[in-house]
Amino acid sequence: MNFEFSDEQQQLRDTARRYLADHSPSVAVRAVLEGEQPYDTALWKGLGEMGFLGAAIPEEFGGLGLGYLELCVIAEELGRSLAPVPMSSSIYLAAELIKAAGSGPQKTAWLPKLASGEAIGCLATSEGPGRVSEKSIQARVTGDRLSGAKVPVLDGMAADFAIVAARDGDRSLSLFIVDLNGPGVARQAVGTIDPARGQASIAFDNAPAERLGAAGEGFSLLTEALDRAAVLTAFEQVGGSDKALEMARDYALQRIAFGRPIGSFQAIKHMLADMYVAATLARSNAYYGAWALSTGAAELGVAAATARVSATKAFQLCGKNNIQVHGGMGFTWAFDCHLFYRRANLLALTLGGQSEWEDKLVERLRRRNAA
Amino acid sequence: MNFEFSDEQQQLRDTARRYLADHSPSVAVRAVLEGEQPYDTALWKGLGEMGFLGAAIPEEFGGLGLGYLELCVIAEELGRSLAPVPMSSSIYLAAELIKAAGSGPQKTAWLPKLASGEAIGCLATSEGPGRVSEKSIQARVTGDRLSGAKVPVLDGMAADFAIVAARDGDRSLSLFIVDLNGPGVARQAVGTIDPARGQASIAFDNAPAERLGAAGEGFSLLTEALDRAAVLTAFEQVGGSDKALEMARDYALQRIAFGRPIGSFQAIKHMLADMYVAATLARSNAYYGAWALSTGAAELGVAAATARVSATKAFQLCGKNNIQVHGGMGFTWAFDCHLFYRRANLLALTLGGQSEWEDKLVERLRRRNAA
Amino acid sequence: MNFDDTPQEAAFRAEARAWIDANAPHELLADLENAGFGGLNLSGVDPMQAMKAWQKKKFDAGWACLHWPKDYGGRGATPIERVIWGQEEGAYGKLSGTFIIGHGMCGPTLMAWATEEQKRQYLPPMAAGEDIWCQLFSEPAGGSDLAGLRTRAVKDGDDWVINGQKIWTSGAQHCQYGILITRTDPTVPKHKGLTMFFLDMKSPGVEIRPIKQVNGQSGFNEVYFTDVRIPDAQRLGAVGQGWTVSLTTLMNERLTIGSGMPTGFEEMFDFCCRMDTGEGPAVDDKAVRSKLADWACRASGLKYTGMRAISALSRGETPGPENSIGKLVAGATMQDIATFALDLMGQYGAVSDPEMAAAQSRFQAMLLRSPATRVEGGTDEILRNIIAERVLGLPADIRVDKDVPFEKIPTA
Amino acid sequence: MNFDDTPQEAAFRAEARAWIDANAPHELLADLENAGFGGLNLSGVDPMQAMKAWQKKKFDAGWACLHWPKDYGGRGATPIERVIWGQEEGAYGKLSGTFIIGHGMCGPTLMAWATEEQKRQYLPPMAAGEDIWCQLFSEPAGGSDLAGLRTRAVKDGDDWVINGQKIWTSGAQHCQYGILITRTDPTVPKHKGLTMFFLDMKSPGVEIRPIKQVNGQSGFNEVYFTDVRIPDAQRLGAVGQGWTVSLTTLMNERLTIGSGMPTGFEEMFDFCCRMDTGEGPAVDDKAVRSKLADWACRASGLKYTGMRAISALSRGETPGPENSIGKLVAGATMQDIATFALDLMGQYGAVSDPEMAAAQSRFQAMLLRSPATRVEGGTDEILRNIIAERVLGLPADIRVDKDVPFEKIPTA
Repeated sequence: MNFEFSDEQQQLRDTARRYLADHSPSVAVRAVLEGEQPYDTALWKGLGEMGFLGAAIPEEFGGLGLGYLELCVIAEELGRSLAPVPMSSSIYLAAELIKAAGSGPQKTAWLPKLASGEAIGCLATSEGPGRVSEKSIQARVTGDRLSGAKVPVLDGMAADFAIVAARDGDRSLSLFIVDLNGPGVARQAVGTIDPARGQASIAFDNAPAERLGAAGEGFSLLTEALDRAAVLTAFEQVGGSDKALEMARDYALQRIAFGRPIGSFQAIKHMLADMYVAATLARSNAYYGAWALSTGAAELGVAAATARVSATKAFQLCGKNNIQVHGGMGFTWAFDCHLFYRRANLLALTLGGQSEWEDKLVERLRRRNAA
Repeated sequence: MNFEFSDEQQQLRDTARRYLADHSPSVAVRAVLEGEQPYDTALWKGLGEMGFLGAAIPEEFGGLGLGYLELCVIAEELGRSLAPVPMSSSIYLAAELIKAAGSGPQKTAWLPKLASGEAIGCLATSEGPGRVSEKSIQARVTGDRLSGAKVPVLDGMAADFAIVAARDGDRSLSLFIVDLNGPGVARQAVGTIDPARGQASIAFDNAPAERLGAAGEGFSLLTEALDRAAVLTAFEQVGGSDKALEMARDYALQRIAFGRPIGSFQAIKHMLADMYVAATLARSNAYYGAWALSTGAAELGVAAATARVSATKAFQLCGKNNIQVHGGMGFTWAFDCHLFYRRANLLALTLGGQSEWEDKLVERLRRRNAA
Repeated sequence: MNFDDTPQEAAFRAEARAWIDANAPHELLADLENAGFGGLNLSGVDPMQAMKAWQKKKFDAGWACLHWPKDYGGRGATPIERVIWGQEEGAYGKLSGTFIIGHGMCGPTLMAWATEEQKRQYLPPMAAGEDIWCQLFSEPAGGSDLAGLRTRAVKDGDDWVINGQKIWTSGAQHCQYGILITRTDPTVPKHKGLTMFFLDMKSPGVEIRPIKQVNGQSGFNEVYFTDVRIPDAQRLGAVGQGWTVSLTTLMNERLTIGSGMPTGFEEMFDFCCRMDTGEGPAVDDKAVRSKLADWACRASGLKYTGMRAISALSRGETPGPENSIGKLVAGATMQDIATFALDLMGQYGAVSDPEMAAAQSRFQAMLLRSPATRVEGGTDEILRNIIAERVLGLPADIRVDKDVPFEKIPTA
Repeated sequence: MNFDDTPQEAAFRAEARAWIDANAPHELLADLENAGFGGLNLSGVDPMQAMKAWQKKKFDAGWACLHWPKDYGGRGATPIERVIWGQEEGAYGKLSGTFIIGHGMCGPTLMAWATEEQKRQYLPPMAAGEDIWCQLFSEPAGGSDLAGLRTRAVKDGDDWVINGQKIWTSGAQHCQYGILITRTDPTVPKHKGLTMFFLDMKSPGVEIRPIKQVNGQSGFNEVYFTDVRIPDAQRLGAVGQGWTVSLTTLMNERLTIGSGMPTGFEEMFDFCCRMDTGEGPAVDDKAVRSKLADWACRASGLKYTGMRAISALSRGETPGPENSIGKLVAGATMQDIATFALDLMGQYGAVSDPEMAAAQSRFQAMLLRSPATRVEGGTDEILRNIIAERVLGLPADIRVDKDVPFEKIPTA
C-alpha cells in the first residue's frame, strides 16, 4: 500500500511550486483582480510551455500523457498560488469533456490547442440563481443553432469556445461546442466576488453549435465531468487552505500583542489547530478522490463528492480564519488575506454549491451501500 | 416598557430557590436516579403545599390564581435544581389541557387535585421512534374504550391519569382522560437517559376513556398545549443552563493545573463565554415566550418555538461543556455534571425533538410574515 | 413584563413623532430604508449635506444628542427616551452615521475631562453637526493591544510635539477635530506612560490616507503625524493618565456599537421565501429550515437581550459588558448567512454586479463586509475575553508586559 | 497512490490470514462483531478467559506483540505488517482490549529503561497475556497537568515507600503489575522531582476502588497507596528522571489510542436509511443529509488520514502528533451523531432500555460515553495545544510553574 504521491510526482510538485512562485505571485493575482484582463495571459502561455496544461492529455493530442495524479499535483500548486488563469474551465472541464465524449475530429481539432494553451474552453450551464438541473436549462438548439443565455460563465471572457448545456430539439439535454468569437454570440464581463477569475454573461442568438457526445446524454456527461473536476478543484482548495493556514501561522508567530506573539494565546492556537484539522481531513479526502480518479474506481462518485465537500469546508474555514488571525490588517485591500477569502468562496460555487454536493454525496453513499 | 419580571415575581423566585435548595439538593435527584421510585414524593407534596403547583390554576379550582409569569419563574428554579418531580407532565401539560379544554365537571374533578399534588396527570402521545403526528397515532377509542400502546410516557409511572391522544372511532384524533389505575391498563417502567424522571410504557386494552375537549380536535389542542409547555420547559432549560454554567465557572476558578486556575486559560474562558452567550440568548427568548404566553399574544406560536429551540440548544451546550471543563471528574458518577447532561438531553426530547421545533418555528415565521 | 410605554414615555414618544413627521426629510426616506452595507447612496443629494442638514435641524429644535446635558447642546433626556427617539427616528437615524464617534465617544470624553470653557466651546458645534470629530486611538502595532501604542508626544515649551501613526480612523477626512492618545513616557510600564489630547485635524503635519478595504470601500483611514504641535491646554487629564481617560471613551464606544447590530436574518428569511430551488421555495427545504431556525433564535435572542438592557437602563442600571454579546453573535451570524445565501444560488451566487446579482447583491456585500465586523471595535476573541473576565469573573490572561518598561517590551 | 500490497506484504498477509483462519475462536465472531460501547459481552464465555486464551495462542505461534523484538516474546515485525495483521485479525482484535496498556505502553517503557534481566523476566509473560499490566500515572489533582502529581516515594533502605493516590487506571483489578510515576523530590521544579517504578499490584498497601462512570460502567479505578514498599531494583531510569521515562510511555500511548477511533458514522448512516420519519426514510430529509454529508467527510477524512500515516510508517517515518486529529474529530463527531440520532427519534429517543430502544440503544450509549472520549488520553483542549505547538510550531502556553519548586506551586 502507498497512499502518497510518488517521488516523481513530488518532483513535479517542486517544479510547479517554484514556477508559480516566480510567475504567479500575489502581484500577478492582483493585476487581474484590479485590471480589465480576464486572466493572466503570460502565465497561461507559460503553463502551456511547461506542459502543465497538457499533463493529462494524451501525447497523440499534444499533451504529456501523464495521469490524473500529476494533474492533481499541479492543481494543488495552482490553488496555493491562486493562479489567475482559466485552468479549471479549459482543462478540468473542456479538455476532459472532449477527451470523454468528443469525436475523433473534435479531439484533433481542440485537444492540441487546449494542451498548448493556444485555445481556451469553458463550460456554460447556469442560467440564473439556483442549482443547475435538467429543468433549469432553457437554452435550446434547433437545427444546429443555439439560442438562450448563460450566466455566469466562469472564464467566459477568456474562452475561445464554450461547451454549452442546452435542450436538444425535442430531446432532452445535450452538450454543444460553440465558437464564442462566431456569429450570434454576445458576451460581457460580470462582476463577481473574485474578480481574479473573470466571468461572463453570454447571450446566444442562433449561434452555430456542434453537438459534443451523444444526443440526449448531456446531463450524464456533465455529471461525470463535474465529478472529475471536483477532485481536481478539491486539490486547488487544499492548496489554498494550506497556504492560508501558513499565512495565518506566520503572522501569529510574528505579530506581537501584550508583549508576546499572538500565536501564544490559546484562542489563536486553537483556531489554527482547527484550521489544520480541517485542512488535513480535506487533504486526505482529496487523496481518496485522486485515487478513485486515477484508477477509474467505481467509487469515483462517492470519492469526488467527499473530496469536494471536505475541501470546500476547509478552504472556507481557512480563508475566513486567516483574516481573523490578521485582525484589522486582514481586512485591508493591501494584505493578501482577501485574495484567499474570495477564492475560497468562489471555488465553493463554481461547480455547484456545498448543499448540492452534500446531497450528491449522501445519495451516492446510499446507492453504494444498497448495492 | 419593562421586559423583566416584577419585584413580586423576583421575590417568588427567591422563595422557590431557597425552598428547592433545601428540598431538591442533588442527593435527592440521585435518590430518584438510582432508586425505584419514579419521582420524589416528599418534594412533590411540598411543592403542592407551597402553592407552586397551583400557581397558574384559578383560585376557584384550588390554585393561587397567579399568572403564567409566576409559573415561568417557578419553572426556571425547578430547572436549576433538576427537581425530580412530574411538574411538566402534571402541570404544564395535564392541568393546562384540562383548563383549556375540560368540561365543568372535568375541571372540578381534576384541577384542585392537580393544584394540591394529590393527583398526578401525564400526557401520552408517542407510540414509537419518530415525530408524533396525526399519522403516527394508532391507539383507538371505540365506544369509550381505549386500546393501543404508548411509549415512552414521561411520568407515566407516577401519574394517576393520562391524557391520551387517540383515533376517535371513525373521526380523526381526540384527547381522552384515562384512569391509569383502572381496568385495561398495564404499565411498566422504561429505562431512559435520565432516570431521575421516570418514564413508562403503557398498554391499553379496552380501558375506559373519557373524551377531553371536542371530538376530532385532539391534534390542535395538543399543538397549543405543547406551545405553552414549550415556554415553561424553556424556563427549566434556562435554569439548568445557568446552573451548569455556574458549576463550570466555579470549577474553572478553583481547579489548578500548571500552577494556575484552569479558568485562566483562554480555551476554558472562551468555552465558558460561549456558554454564557447561548444561555443569555436563550433567556431573552424565553422571556419573549413568557410575554406571549402571559398576554395571550397572537405571536405565541412563534415565541414558543423560538424559546424552545434556543433553550434546547443552550442547555445541551452548557450540559456538555460543563463536563468538558471538569475533565475526567466530570465523567464520574460521583460528580453532578452528568445529572445536568442527562436532563439537558431529556428535555430536548420530551416535547418532540429539536428538528421538529425548528420546522415549526420556520413554518410559523413564514405564516406570520405572509399575513 | 410588557412592551407598553409609561404615560411619560408615551408623551415623549408622541412629541418626538410629531416633530419628526413635521421636519424629517421625507424625500430621502425610500433611499434610506434601502441602504445596506454600502455607503449611503441618496439619489441626487450629497450624503454629507443631508446628514449635516438633519443634524442641524434636530439641534435647533433640541433633539440632538439627547443624553447630553442641555448646557452643551443636548437635551438631558433619560436613557429610555433615547431608545424611544431611536425607534421613532427610524431610517432617518442612518443620517447620523458620520456623527456617531463624536457624539458617542469624543463628546462624553470631553465632558469628563475638558475644562468648562472648552466644553462650552466645542460641544455645541459638535452636537449641531457643524464640527465632526474622530478618535485617534488604534495603531498598526497595537491592534487588540491598544495600550501598546507608539505615537510619541514630547513636551516642547507650552506645546507637545507629536510623531507617529494612527489607523482605523473612521471618516478622518471629514473631521474638524480628533481626540488622540499618545505615549509621553516609554520608560514606565505601558499603561502608565500615556497621555490624551484633542487636536485640530487641520494642524500642520497631519496627513490622512484612506485605507482601501476588502469590499473596495474606504471608510477608514491612516493618519500620520509629523512634528504636529498641540498646545498643552488641549491635554485631557493629567500627563500619564491617558489610559484612564481612554477608558471613558471606550466604555461609551461599547454602548454605541453594541446596540442593534444587524444579523442579516430578516433579509435571509425573505430571500428564502422568494428563492425557488427548483423544488419549490428554499424555505421548504429542511436543511434551509434548520439553519433559518438557528439564525432566527440568534436574531430574536439579540433583539430581546436588547429589550432587557433597555429595561435595565430605565431602572437606572448601567449596561455592562454583557452587551459584548451583540457584536459577537451578529458578526458570525452575518458571515454564516452570507455564505449560505450564496450557496443556495449555486454558480450564480458569485455574481456581485449590483445590476445583475440576486437580492440587490446584498449577500455578496455581506460576505465581503462581515470579516470586518468580527474585528472592528474588539475582535471576537477580545469580546469572549471580556465576557469571561468581566461577566463571569474568570482570571485575566497572564500579562508578561504588565510591569515592564514600555521600551523593553519585545516588538515584531 | 494505491492500496495494493507489495509482494512481501502480500506474503505476510496470506500467512496471517491462513493462521487466523485455522486458529481463531470462530464461535465468538458474531458476538465480537456486534460489540459496541459496552463491555465485551460473549454468550456463555468469560471474556477474560477468552482474551487470555487467544493471546496465548498467538504468543505460542509467534503472532503476539508483533512490533516487539523476538527475544522478548514479539515478532520483530515492521509497522506495516502490524497494520496488515490488524486488518486480518479484524473483530478478534477486540479480544486484545485488556492487554493494550501493557503491550502498547508498559512493555515499550520496560524495553527502554529496565535491565536486560528484568526484560527477559517480565516481557514474555506480558506478551503471552499471562501477566496484565497497568499504568499508574494520572492523579486527582493532576488531570491534564500530569507532571503535577503528588504521590510520594521516600527512600527507606533498599526500598521506596509509596503513599498517595492514582486515578483513571484501566482494569487495575485484573493486573499483576503496574508502572508507577511518583514524586521523590518536592523541592525542585515539578518535572525534575519525579521517579518511575514498576511494582507488583498485589503488594501490601495497594487498594483498588472502581470508579463508576456516567454510563454506569466502571472501566477505570482509583488506586490508593499506603506505605507500599517497592525495591529500588524496580526503579526505571534514574531518580529524578521520571518525566523523561514517562515520555517514552506517553509517546507510545498516542500511537495506540490515536489509531482507528470510531465516529459512529456508519451506524448513523445505516440508521438514517432505515428510520422512517413519517415522510419516508430519514436519509431523504435534506437537513439529515446535510449533517450526514459532514460526518461522512469527517469519517472518510480520518480513514484516509490513517492510510497516509500507514504509508508514512512503511516509508520508515515516525507518526507524529498529527495523529492527535483522530480522537479530537472522532469524539466530537460521536457526540454530535448521538445527539442528532436521539433527536430524530423524538420522545422515544430518551429510551435506553436495551430491550426496547431503537438501534440496540447504541446511540443512547454513545451519548453517555462520548463525553469521556473527549477527555481521556488528552482533552480536546490539550490535543489542540499539541497540534498548535508540535505541528504548527506555535509557542507553548506561558508556564507560571516552570521554575518554581513543586511544593511552592499553588494548589486548589
